[in-house]
Amino acid sequence: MSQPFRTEKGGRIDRSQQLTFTFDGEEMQGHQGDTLASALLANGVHLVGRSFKYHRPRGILTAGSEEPNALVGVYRNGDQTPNLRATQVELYQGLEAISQNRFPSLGFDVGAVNDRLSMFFPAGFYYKTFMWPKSFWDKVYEPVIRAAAGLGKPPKNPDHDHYGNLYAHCDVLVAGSGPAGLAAALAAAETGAKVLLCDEQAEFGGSLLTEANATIDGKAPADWVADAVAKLQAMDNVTLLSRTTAFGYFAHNYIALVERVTEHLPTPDPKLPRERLWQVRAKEVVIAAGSIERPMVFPENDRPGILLAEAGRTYLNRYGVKVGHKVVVATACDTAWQAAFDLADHGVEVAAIVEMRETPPESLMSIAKARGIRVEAGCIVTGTLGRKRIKSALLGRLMTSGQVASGGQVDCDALLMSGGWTPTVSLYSQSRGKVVWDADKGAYVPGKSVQKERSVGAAKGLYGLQATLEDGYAAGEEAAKAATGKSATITYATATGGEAGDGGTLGALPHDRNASRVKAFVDYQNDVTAKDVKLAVREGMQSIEHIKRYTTTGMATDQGRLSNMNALQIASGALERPMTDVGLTTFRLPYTPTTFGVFAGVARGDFFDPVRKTPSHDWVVDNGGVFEDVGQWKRTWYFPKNGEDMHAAVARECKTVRDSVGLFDASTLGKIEVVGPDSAEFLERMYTNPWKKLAPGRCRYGLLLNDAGFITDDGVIGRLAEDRFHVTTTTGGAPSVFATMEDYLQTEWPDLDVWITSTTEQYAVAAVQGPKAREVIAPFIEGVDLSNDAFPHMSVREATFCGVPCRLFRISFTGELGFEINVPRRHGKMMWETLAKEIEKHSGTTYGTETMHVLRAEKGYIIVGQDTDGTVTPQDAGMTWAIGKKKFDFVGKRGLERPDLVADNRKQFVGLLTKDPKVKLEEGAQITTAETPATGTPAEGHVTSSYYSPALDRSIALAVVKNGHALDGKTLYVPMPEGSIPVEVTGTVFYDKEGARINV
Amino acid sequence: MSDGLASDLITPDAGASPLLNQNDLSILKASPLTRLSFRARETALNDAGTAFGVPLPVKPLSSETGDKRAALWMGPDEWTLLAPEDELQSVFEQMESGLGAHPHALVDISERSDAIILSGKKAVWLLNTGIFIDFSLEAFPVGTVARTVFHKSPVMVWRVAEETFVVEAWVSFMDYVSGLLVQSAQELEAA
Amino acid sequence: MKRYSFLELAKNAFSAHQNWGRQWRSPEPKTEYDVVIVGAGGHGLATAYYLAKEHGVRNVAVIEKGWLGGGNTGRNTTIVRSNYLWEESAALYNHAIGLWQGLSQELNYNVMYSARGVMMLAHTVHDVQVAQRHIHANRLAGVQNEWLTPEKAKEYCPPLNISKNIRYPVMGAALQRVGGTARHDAVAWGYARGADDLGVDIIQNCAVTGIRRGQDGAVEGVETSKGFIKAKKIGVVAAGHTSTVMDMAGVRMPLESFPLQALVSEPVKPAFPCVVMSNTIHAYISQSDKGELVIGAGTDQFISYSQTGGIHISNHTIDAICELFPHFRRMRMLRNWGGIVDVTPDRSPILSKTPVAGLYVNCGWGTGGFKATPGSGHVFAHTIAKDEPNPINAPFTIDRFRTGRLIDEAAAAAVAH
Amino acid sequence: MLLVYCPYCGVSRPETEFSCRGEAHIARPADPSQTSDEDWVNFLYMRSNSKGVYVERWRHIHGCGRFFNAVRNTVSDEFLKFYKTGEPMPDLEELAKEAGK
Ligand SMILES: Cc1cc2nc3c(=O)[nH]c(=O)nc-3n(C[C@H](O)[C@H](O)[C@H](O)COP(=O)(O)OP(=O)(O)OC[C@H]3O[C@@H](n4cnc5c(N)ncnc54)[C@H](O)[C@@H]3O)c2cc1C
Ligand SMILES: NC(=O)c1ccc[n+]([C@@H]2O[C@H](COP(=O)([O-])OP(=O)(O)OC[C@H]3O[C@@H](n4cnc5c(N)ncnc54)[C@H](O)[C@@H]3O)[C@@H](O)[C@H]2O)c1
Ligand SMILES: Cc1cc2nc3c(=O)[nH]c(=O)nc-3n(C[C@H](O)[C@H](O)[C@H](O)COP(=O)(O)O)c2cc1C
Ligand SMILES: [Zn+2]
Repeated sequence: MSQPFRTEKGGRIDRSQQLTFTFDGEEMQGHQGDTLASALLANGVHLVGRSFKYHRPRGILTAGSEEPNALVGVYRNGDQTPNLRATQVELYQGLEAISQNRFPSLGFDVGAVNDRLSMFFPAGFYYKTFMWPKSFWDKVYEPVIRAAAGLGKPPKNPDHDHYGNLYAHCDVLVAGSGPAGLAAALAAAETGAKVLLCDEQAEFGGSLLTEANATIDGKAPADWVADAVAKLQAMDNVTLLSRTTAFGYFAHNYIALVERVTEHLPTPDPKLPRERLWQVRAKEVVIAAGSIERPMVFPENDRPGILLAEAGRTYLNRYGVKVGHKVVVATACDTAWQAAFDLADHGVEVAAIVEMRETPPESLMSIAKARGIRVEAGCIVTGTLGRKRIKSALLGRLMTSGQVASGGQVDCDALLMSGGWTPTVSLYSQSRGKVVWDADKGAYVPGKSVQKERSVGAAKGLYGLQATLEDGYAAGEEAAKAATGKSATITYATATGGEAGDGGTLGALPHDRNASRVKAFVDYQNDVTAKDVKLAVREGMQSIEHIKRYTTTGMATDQGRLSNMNALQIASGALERPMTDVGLTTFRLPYTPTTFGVFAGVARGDFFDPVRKTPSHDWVVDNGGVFEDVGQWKRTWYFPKNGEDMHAAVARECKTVRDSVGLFDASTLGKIEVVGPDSAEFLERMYTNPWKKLAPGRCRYGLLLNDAGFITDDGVIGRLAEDRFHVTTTTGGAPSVFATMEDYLQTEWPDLDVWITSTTEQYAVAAVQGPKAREVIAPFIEGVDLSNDAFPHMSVREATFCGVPCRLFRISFTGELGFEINVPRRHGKMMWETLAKEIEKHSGTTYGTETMHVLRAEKGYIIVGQDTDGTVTPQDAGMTWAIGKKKFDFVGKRGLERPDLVADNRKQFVGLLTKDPKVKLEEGAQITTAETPATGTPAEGHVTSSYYSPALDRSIALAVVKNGHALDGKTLYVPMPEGSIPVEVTGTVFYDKEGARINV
Repeated sequence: MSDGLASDLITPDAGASPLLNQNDLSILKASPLTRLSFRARETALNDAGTAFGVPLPVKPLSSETGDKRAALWMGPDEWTLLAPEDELQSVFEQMESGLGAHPHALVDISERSDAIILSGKKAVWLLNTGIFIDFSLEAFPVGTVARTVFHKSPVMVWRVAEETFVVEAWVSFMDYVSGLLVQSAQELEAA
Repeated sequence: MKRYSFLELAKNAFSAHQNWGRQWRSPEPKTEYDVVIVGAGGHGLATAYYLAKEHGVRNVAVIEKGWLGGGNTGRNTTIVRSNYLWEESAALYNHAIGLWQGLSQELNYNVMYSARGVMMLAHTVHDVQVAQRHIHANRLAGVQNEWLTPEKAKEYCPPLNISKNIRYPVMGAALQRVGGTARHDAVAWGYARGADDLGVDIIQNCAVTGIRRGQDGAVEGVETSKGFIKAKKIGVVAAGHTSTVMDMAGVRMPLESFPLQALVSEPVKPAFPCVVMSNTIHAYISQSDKGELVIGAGTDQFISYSQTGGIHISNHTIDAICELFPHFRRMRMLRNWGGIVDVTPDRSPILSKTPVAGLYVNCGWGTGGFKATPGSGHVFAHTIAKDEPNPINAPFTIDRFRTGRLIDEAAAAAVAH
Repeated sequence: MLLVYCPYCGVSRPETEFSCRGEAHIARPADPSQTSDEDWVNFLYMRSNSKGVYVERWRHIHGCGRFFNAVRNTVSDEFLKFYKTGEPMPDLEELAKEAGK
């Protein structure tokens, strides 16, 4: 028979739509509007999972997002998503779900042996053992522990879904759409405030979708919900988000929501994101998150078939599903009685109401009596029987002595329990509010608001439909008023029924069973029992935080929403200290587990980080160039020709530049235009070098330090006019140099009349380097006499390139005659293509960063960040010449005078030549005085740059070495695994020591 | 761009095909422009406005537009001056001569950024997929201009009409910005 | 103290675990101690343990404002490694590795030190250079560290995406095989139990509110929420709160305290065999014994004592994780939290005497001090007991910031988890 | 993500538009050459790193580019005041008192 536990009628499911789904391969039917949990229950399936540690059979416990047991994997497109709560998975045609943490099958799971051996696995057992023999930990114990741990299996394939992001602002954000949330949204919206209402469930209405015994404005609660939602939907100032969980409450009223867009659809449009992150800045927040029913902690309270009472009622009234044919209701509070009554009214046999209180309210007793329901007052459940589903409940009678007497056994196929209600204070706590203990309610409730937030309804421990509605309306009005200053006359709806109930219990119930044998679960998923909590206390754990971590209670995927209060009470009892002294663990985000993809959002592939390209990019791609990542930039690394490897390509490029000419894209270098009457003074203070006497039209190398005295950046600076400089920086350093300059300018020297502007992207830059550089550019340049006399090395001119205005620099980072042409960015491609064609005529080459590095190394020019690492001073780098000695001050001047920066033994910049010219050192290799140093010998320094030099046809290297400047000609060693490499210390200039080649 | 503050200045690039063309949304590349960064102290403002032909706005995040001119407030001592592409030289010269002895900095940044024109009913929605600014008309009226961040890229957003925005990014970031905008807009086409 | 063993566990099983003793006492403070340690994190507890164990200084109190191990020790991503750049650092962290290897046995407490290997990814040529430099320096210093090609890296960590088509392709990795993880709580608890057993008083829920100094400037004791406690020597091991505690003695510190975030996924079956770190794209990930993916995020840009952080920080870590391990994109975050880390200008710790006689400070571990816990406690105990540093921590003075002899780990790698 | 008010733009914007630049009112000595090593290290590195009311520098880096100062409670992260660079440091005790109200 299909769906034997489905009611005849009723519920909010669409019975006309029959859906087929599978669970562990078995085909079953459900309806549109079902969750996987309700559909399974309709089919009589209670056993849906195995617990974490003991692999105990587990069923569906709740009807909401707090479900700890019924976690399943759901297949889609050939891969599964683990650990989804069956209570939140909406049914669709063809849904495929599997159970988890069992082998080989859910029914027969070998892991269940852990349950038999559980006496050896109390809380924290692993801290006490698995230490001998020592080598067994890595090889045996840990792998076994790991294999046993974990719940579902992770997905196997890259996720093909995508995720959206939306930033939003609103006056009032309402989280939760039960009576409190709906009323708040209605009231706030009425004032004209911008309202955003979200609920994690598929439908708005919260508990009203379950409530059958009340009216609001004379309507059935669900009908009132429909009307309210329709009204909100029609308002422009309201955004309604169902399937949307408020999962994080951050500083300054910043709330993160996750909207599940497609997961409930059988065949979603691939254009839609699977889920969407909403980041909402709300002027005011109303937390209407409701409350959660508490399990009762009695032995064997974890059998499939045992559910929370309100969940049983929800399955019945909302989904049209009976949790069993013969049900025991165990409770300590009023609300569960209603579940019994509703079940009875649907023809379910209620075997007994087992009420912990000696004298339950007369009103309830009489209703029970009218329905002929057996009531056992002053009674509790002390155990259950049944292997994969409850068969019967053991009853115990509470005696005045505190002892429990056996109260017999009641057969049943389901048991509903209620230990009372716990307000959902997660979001409030995340907002950094401190909860306070309300002894009357037996609950922690929100204390003072620390952000612009108010909790309403059950979320603050306020129950009763009428009161909840009133609270919601009032909060909505107040929030709107606070956010916008506006108000309106609001008509409150009035309710009948749904009165606030009474009662509740916390902690473990007493029983008459063999205490060492039975398990009463506190945290279901993590298999934490009342005994575990007591053991932790016995072992000296006094803080609830220690108890949590020692037992892992509250650390499962429901984050203790069901278990925390019971655990706290048990701990408090064991410690003989009031609960309020024991403290509460911290609620953290996310409210419910939240997909990584949602956080990552659109940041994936090329959109993971901007890909910054220069104007030559496409040409380089077409011509087979290879790129390297430098920060966000793609820079050409080298240009292999005819199957060359990198070494061959670079050797050819180097040689070609020295022999004829090369073309290099220098567009990524940072460029800053410094303008204003005080420009020279400003640079004088920023850079180590003097600037005031630099004539317009001339350039100078500039060295930048931090105030500690260490080199942070360098570049060539050209003076375009008395009051205008063109500053260049390293590619990676551009943003920080700019920020540093702004910092000094705005905060230290605001009196200077100078302004800086980033022009990095204003210009495309082509470097043409080599003996034939002048010939190459000459045909295209107008407005400058390119001769060596008129336009010497280290000069800058305004000119045109192919008719386009340009800034032409005569500078060289290769040691050859060189020019750098800056054209407006748009013309960069034209410039590159023109020059690339032209150099071919001169047997030239395009070259990339690697060749640039080799050529500059041959000349001993440093690369900041490679030859320096933030610990190098100008003196260390052999660049005292770059320091304007007469200057009153510059950034870093004072830092340089500190004792250890002027001490002996500093590592200094030198050249190294291997004795064997064919041997190339490895960059980063260490340098020692001993040929075969003992392990632990401090290094004298390290190799910062190392290349094969085509010009010298041998290897060269740059290094920093202790007192290196005094070691010229000395032999040192570079110890390598294959043997030590002798090297000779030299100067840093290997090629064209006189520098003749740049001045032609 | 049909309506809007700077319709004579910021025009779709006729040569480029639309980046996006949906019912409620279009993204068009804008034609090149003259862009000047102007920096100076307050005392220079009057002369600067006179020279430029449009007063420089002093209200934060606001803009002033005139005949083929726009001046955008970027900071308390920073404005971006917009003019047609071919007027770079003349505007530069007019400004320099009009400013006389006022210390200032005028820098050509015409090519530093690219602009796109984003318009349609869903324009605000689309911007909000990557920008955390409240673009409601009360918070961001027509004429407002702001530098901000779009996902991981700095951008500038200028509202030129109720449903039309000019979005600028440094050239090397534009593929990222427009690419993500186009990608995010896809879901609007979902059934 | 009852020794822990499997036999003991079995024995107790038959008495329903009713007979286990306390792992540590909760004593009331005495009026006077030879040494007071401020802060019962891993470092403070280890210091007390080694003071008692190796230096015979047993009249020691560890004073903790909250619960022991509740600071950064209880909230870190548990990465242990020693392949730091500078000899000084490598020596310090390697000293710790040596102790980690026998720690479970030493403490008779399973700290689950798991040498699963720590792989640090290189995504750029610069990263490769930096990694190679580390490897060479480490080899000379006797610290294990080796280079892996992308293919070898994938072999070591199969979920790794080594496609050339990702935004920042993996160009290789530096692997330290002795690196790995350890169970954070067990480290604190193991040292607490060990120290307690040697007579150390661990006083929880007791905040140090003042440091009293005598006429001669030397320390006299600490003011606490439980009254004044005399002390001949005071060791401040308060991590994120160091500045506030040192301020009580009038000492200004070169520290800033930032919230650093971490997060875990829901637990899943074994899916991740080692530890992977990427400084360039900011991702740190391993899988714990319980099955959660443990992921380290970044710090906020502003100082804060809030133990929380902004969502954009998590976003930027998770996007990097998903780029490197694209099938984790459907995994879900279970919990996200923050700790307060004290950061020095050179990203290296301070383990030092101070200008105040009798006052010692152990701080500045920033984002990466868990791995040093045993070593740090060991040398700091020496420093306090002997009133002079152990050679291993001698370079880690406060004075280095004045003189300029920095140990700049930040210079080579931005973050040091 | 904090909400930061820029006193130059006159608007509040999310933190990611800004960069926080550490403690405020640490003046660079006017004549560094006359500054002792102690004073220099104080300027370079020593920070009060206060738990509670703290004055810090922010820059509206992805906005108007201006540096300004803010007073923030480093425990609650609540901002108590924003003011322009060059304006004097407000009376922190007074601010704290007001915020506590
Ligand atoms: C999210 C995160 C991830 C990290 N990941 C790693 C990692 O992967 N690997 C790694 O090596 N390191 C990591 N770290 C760093 C590491 O956690 C710390 O460096 C290390 O735990 C510091 O230990 P501790 O004992 O010094 O400090 P803590 O454990 O913080 O102990 C300091 C103690 O001092 C107490 N205290 C403070 N003030 C007072 C007072 N006035 N009176 C009394 N007691 C006081 C505090 O309550 C605290 O318990 C991480 C840190 C964080 C926050
Ligand atoms: N008599 C009693 O003792 C008792 C006890 C509990 C509840 N109740 C009744 O239940 C009703 C409570 O009304 P209410 O409006 O306060 O709560 P509710 O339970 O009706 O609604 C709460 C809603 O919030 C949603 N939610 C929770 N956390 C969320 C989040 N982080 N993001 C998005 N949505 C979230 C839930 O899905 C739910 O729909 C009242 O009628 C009350 O009388 C009575
Ligand atoms: C390595 C590691 C693993 C953790 N695993 C879990 C976990 O499985 N479940 C959980 O709820 N919390 C886990 N936590 C987080 C703690 O619950 C807690 O958030 C953290 O210790 C910080 O404390 P606080 O959140 O109470 O401030 C883990 C923490 C660490 C450091
Ligand atoms: Zn601003």
